[in-house]
Amino acid sequence: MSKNSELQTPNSKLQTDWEPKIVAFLCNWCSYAGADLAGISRIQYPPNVRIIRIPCSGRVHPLFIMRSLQNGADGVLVSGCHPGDCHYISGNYIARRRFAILKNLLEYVGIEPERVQFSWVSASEGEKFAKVVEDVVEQVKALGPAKRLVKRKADPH
Amino acid sequence: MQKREKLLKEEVKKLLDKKQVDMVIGYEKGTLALRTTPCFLASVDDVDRLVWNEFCENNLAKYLPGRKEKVAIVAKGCDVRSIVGLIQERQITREQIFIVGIPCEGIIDRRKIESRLGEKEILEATCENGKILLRGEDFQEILKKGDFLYDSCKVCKYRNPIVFDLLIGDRVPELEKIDEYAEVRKFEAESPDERWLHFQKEISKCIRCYACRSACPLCYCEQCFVDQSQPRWIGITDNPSDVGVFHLFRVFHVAGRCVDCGACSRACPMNIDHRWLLKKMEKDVKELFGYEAGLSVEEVPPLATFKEEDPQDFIK
Amino acid sequence: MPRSFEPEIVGFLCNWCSYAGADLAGVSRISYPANLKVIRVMCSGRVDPVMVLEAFLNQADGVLVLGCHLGECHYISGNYQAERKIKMTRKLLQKIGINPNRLHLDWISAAEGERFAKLAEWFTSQVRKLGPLGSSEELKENELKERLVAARQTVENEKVRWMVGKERELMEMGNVYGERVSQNLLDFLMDKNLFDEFVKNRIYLLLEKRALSVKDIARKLGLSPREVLRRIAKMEDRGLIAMTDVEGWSPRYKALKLSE
Amino acid sequence: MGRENDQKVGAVLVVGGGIGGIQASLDLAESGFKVYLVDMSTSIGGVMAQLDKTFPTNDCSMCILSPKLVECGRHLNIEVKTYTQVKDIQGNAGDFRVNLVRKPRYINPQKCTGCGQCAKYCPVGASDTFNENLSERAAIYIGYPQAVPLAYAIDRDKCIGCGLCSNICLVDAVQYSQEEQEEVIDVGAVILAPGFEEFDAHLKGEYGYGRYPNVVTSIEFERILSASGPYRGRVLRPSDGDIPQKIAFIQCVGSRDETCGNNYCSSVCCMYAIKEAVVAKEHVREIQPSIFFMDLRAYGKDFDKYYQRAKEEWVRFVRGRVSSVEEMPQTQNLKIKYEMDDSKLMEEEFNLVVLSVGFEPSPGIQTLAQKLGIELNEYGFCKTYQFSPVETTRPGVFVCGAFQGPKDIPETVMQASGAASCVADLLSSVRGSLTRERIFPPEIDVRGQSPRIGVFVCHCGINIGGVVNVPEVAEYVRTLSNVVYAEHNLYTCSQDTQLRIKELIKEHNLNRIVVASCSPRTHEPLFQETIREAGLNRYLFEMANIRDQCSWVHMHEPEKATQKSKELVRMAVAKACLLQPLKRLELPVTRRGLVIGGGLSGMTAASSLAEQGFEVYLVERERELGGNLKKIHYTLNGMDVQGYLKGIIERVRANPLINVYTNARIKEVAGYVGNFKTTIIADGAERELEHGVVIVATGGREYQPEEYLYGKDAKVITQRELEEKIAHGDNAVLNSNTIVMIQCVGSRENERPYCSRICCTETVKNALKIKEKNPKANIFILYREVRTYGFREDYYRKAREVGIIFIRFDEDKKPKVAKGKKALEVLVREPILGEEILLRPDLLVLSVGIVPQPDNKKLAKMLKVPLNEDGFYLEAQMKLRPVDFATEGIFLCGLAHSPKLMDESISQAYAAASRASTILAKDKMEIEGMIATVNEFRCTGCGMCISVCAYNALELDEEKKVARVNEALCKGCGACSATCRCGAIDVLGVSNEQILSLVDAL
Repeated sequence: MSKNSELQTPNSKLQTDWEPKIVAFLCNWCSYAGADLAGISRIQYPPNVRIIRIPCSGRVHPLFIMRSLQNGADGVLVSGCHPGDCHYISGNYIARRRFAILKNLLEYVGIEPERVQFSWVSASEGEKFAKVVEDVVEQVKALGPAKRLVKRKADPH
Repeated sequence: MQKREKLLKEEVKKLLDKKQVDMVIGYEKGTLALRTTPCFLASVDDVDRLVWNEFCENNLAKYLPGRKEKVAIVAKGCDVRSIVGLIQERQITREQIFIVGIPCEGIIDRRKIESRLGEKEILEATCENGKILLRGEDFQEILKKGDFLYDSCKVCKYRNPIVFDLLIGDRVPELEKIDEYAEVRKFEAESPDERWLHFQKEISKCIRCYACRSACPLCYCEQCFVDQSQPRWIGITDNPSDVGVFHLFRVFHVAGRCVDCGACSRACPMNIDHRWLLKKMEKDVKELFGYEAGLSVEEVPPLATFKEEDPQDFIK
Repeated sequence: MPRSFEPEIVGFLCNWCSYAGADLAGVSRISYPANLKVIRVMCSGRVDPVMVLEAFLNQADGVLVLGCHLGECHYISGNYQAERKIKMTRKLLQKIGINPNRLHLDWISAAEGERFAKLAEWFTSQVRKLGPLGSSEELKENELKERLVAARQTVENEKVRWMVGKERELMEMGNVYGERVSQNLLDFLMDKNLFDEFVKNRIYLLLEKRALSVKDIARKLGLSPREVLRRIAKMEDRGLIAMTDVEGWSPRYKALKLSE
Repeated sequence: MGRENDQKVGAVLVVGGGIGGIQASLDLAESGFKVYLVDMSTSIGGVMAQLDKTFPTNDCSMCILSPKLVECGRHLNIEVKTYTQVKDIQGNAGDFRVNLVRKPRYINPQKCTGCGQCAKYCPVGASDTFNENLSERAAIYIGYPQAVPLAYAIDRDKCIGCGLCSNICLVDAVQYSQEEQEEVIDVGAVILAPGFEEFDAHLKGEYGYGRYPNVVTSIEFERILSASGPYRGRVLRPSDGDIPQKIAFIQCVGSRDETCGNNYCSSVCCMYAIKEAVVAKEHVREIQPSIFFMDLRAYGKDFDKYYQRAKEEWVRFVRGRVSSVEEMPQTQNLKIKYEMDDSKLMEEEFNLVVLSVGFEPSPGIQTLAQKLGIELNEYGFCKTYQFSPVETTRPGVFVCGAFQGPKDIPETVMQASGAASCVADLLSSVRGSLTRERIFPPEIDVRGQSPRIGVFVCHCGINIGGVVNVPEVAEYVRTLSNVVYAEHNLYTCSQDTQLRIKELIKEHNLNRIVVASCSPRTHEPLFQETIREAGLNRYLFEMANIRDQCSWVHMHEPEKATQKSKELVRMAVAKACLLQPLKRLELPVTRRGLVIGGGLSGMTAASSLAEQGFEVYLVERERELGGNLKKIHYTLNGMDVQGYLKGIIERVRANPLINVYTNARIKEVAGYVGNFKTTIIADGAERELEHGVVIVATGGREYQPEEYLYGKDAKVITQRELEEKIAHGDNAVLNSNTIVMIQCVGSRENERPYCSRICCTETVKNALKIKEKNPKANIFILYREVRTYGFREDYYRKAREVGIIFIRFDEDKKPKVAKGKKALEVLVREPILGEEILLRPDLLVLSVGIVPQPDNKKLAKMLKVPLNEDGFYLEAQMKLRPVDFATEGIFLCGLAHSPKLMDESISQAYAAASRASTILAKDKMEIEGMIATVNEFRCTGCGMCISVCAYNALELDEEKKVARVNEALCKGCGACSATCRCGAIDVLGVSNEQILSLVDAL
């Protein structure tokens, strides 16, 4: 591509400035608290993530994830308590099966695996939370903007 | 085949005669060749309408949810698994139904025949000894049954009903050395781009008529999620994203429940390859959780339970 | 001082006594220096310190404020107020390095035409001796102006004005607790408030021009950095200034545009 | 019952409104007592309000304190009396008559809105004591921005009475005519929580405090670090406003120091110095902090980890004693002379010196003690006994916090709750006799109204405002649909803003409120209560966490943080549009407690609950009660432990309200707060217990060492074994010539990185005991750090005085122990001489640490409570909820929480009982409104929800063939809803539609 044509592309600036938008569903008791801890500990992580607080990872309806993708989220992160630590006893176990199936299904139809990710982050894992976010952002950045299943592009950053 | 049909009629007569059931759900001859139609028999006199042949494609389990009376149902291997699902999910009780199990050696896919014959109108079709005899006004053709079976029948592992109150005739041999997930594996090996393209190709045919949903024996919701508002789960548009999510979601709903009866594919007017996704779900459920749908009424569907040692490599 | 220097003198004269006194001087054909430009006000109490500083800012070399004799004010106690205000203003002038003798308050009755002329003569010569505003103070024009602007802002401050207004009452009639407040204490507080306000205003004026560190400001104002620091934080709290960057280990601050 | 009770008064006087007084007041008020909370200053909050951050979590001090302040201020049964002192007190335990004197504040606190206009115009300045005189305030002032009560006061010493404030005040709150007022109150008990005073650093002339502007005390530095401090949270030095590149912290200023009479260790300075160093570095990365210390006493829960992290990443630690500080005239930098461990003299220049000043009793305390008739110890702190750590020498008068001895916040909070429990023990017969219930205004019916949303965006001082452009966010919010009002506040959580929110709800007819500030996990209840008081259902509230998720984690990207804040608020507003009022259910409470563990903590907690009139099940795994205490014979100051143990066991056994099950284990725990059902197996028989609360007091164990030839040579024993031998008069031990003790065996290592806290004290105790019986014995104590904090320092000093030799070793150069030909050989590298020393002891004593119970995991799982990384139980919040679990109705105490000494376990046990009684005191409790709900039209009765529900909260309505929610059991987790294919089951307050609205507002 010549310099000229690059300049003419109206989106060229947008492209280079592109920052992925990540939706994170965090359970209230562990992962959200872990995110709070990251805050309290002032652990810096990329500002691309939008956290949605839910009571439990078991609360995450598969459609929440799909809708996020439809809305142009470049990545979705779901995080809950570690197995055995669920504040609601077994919500995360139930969720784990659901997510395993959903993740496979989405990948099967061609959604890049990095777009939808899952983690266990406890209330004491502020650093882990920051690391998970960093990883997700980095991987999604490498993929570029989401195009598949996108219905409406979220506001540019 | 004819022997089984005869046996079936005898048994059903007995059932109605002894008032063991209030009604029998079975198949009768269709108005067109290659077709049978579900029939609902309440009197002994009607029993002769019953048929059993290689064209009895419908999954009659579809007619069970919400039944109040005691019914007998003619059920193939796959149909029985659907019935088991319905019992697990409390849509009907085991006591309420009398399963007339019927071993099955595969159902003929009329679309395959029609596409073979093109414009020619078939007036009569019969099947004997692995041969399909077709007659029209000005032609007669014999086809090999094995070439014209439904895809799901080709990889069927439960040709003999596993739950029944009465089995019609002898068991048939189960298929051996079948690789039911060969197709899935082939796709899994492809690149995400190719899979995405295939997905797009399939769903681009969709006209959102919901025939797949209506045909599925396990779609019994009072109001389907696609029709709900508050929340509006999915946009009712032909936007590829909405269509895609609809299909993904429908498939997700039958994960661990689908028995590959093929009803959705048969109902689809646009020939969408539903089984492409369904088989993948089936495979994953089996591999991840060691579960196959519709084998035991005592089991809990896989997404409503868990094991502590369930796989979680995908979780950070 | 070259003999040719003729000071500009502004006189604020109250309508009922001093202005009448000046009139009498005129009627009586008693001459007095032409340097004095008279502004008639209704009462010496009307002379706001802001006006005095405004006069200096407009190149007056001296300001003369004249009112009725104490006890004879047409408005009962306006001249008492004038006394406090001019005293405070002189104090401020002293603080900012301007000879307070450039400002004089006196009482002239309607009958004192001659005395008025003499007073004008005396004040003019006094100011003439001091030379142009800034010269005896050894202040450059810019510095002079900046100080005057800061001083004008200082006398606009509510605290200062309230204190001036209340001084007499607090001393003579007692405060809200029924106690009389000593002149010493009031002088001390007045000094402090004037100084605080003036320094604050000077800092702001400095930071309007460019970003400076606490040490820079202290050097420019001849204050200790410690004193400056205390004020910086307060000014930042009030949204007057903000930190811009850090030079070496010294944060620098700049004035913010005020929306008010 | 009967006459005796009639004389008791169901009210309590709490003296001192710091965190201790606040906690005690809240506990008591929640468990049915009327509280008078008296403080000398114009507001409550105490020293904690002055702190910037708290260790070891670096929680923002004000953030966690503020909700408690507000709760105290708004509690119906707490009467906060500020600017008030106790004049005298008469009567006896159960019935005191107290004379209070209230100083005139010249402001009517009921009228004052705290707007601050008066202070803006007040012409008289004064030093700001809250900012440790580093800045100025007006003569009319308020303690600090979040003060409770949020009312100004006039500093009469400074005020000249000019009357300006009265002229300015729009609400006529100024009352110059106020006079000192006396008031008599009747109370049943008194809790003293007057706190402490910092050591006056002027007294250590060699450090130049007061002479050199750049020598500041630690509390001054705390203010410097704070966003609301004199430099607005910038780390600047007072002399010239420069950022100090090199900061030296000098430890033990006014502690462990005979020259100033403060022989004791102030217990907290090491940790706060680390914290201040770390926080300073967080502010400006280039800052290089150094801490000059003697022993680094990081003995508390998770402290050592904090220390290690600081050491590795942030802070330079120098083991050395600073002899002088000298100012360099030109730069006003400071030259520090110090002596290293090896007696080498060193010099180093710093830009700022922070003196870690110790704790002293408050100056007025002696007078107060006289008035109250309580004894003080030799240092002027309150005198208490080991087995009754919260009781003063006067019955009915209790103590907590730093007045009892230097201590940190969680210890203070524990003691406060502990003191509350002791009060409740005393006054249980008159519980509820003087309390009132809160009556809220009727709820406004918002159904059918279109959303009218009010949004409040918080600066949180500079916590948010320093990074996020808050006014811009508020401006943006105004453009969102359904938002009819938006504003930004310095602190949205402050009491004045609460009032403002209420007024604005009325003024603008707001029916949904969104607050963009910090974490809903800490602040949601506060705001919910506020809007409820304004007549809105508490669920018509939503929060956006723009602090923890924006300003704090994107500090270097202010624009992106601002943009993200806008989006988070937009999402919250989108959800708020869909919020609906929810009802809270009332549940009965089984007013019985279950205490798991029959050691010292368990027995103490059980008897406290029983004293309060609640039935208790005490479950002990062993045949006998007593736990670890069975092995301990005497205390550091010589008290008879076995005698005490016998006494408490008898008391427990004799109390008819305590049902003791020994040889028992927990099989299953079902239910929830107020309604637990626990199955235990006691002596082989299964039993089901019904109770409303659980106290976990399962204790800990002595570490079983494998190192240093333990178990391989009979001469190698543990401290406990030594104690046993001493107690039984074992001559071989008492006649030993040479005894070597090795510290930190099994503690502060990779595997167990925590300090076991008690071992140093145990060692000194046993060493002194041996010396007492055999003065000729040569005792060598090989240590890494002697952590005899508090008054225990006296015994450490004594040990040195009687000739016990302390040899320090480095972590990576542990002593080597081998079997010699005749005797054991201990080889240790002495760091001062830099040489190896060979010792041949007759006895080698290992000071082994405390390890968690191995089956903690199992019980934790049953109770659904977490453990920390070391395997001890993890409390809800380290600072202010030290005995609570996140799960309501379950509490913890003793070694199960972390290693601790006997008196600390007792305090904590009382604390757990106190917290438990806040639940047991009521016969019903409200439960959450956010629970599942079934849309019967959509439900097909498939039962998937039933099988995923972990609480058995769902069942099938056989008739209707639909699922039904048992609202009492439902916890609102939503697993059912996410499983339901039909969209028939949803969770109120976090509905599918609401969550999707968040996703859609992305």
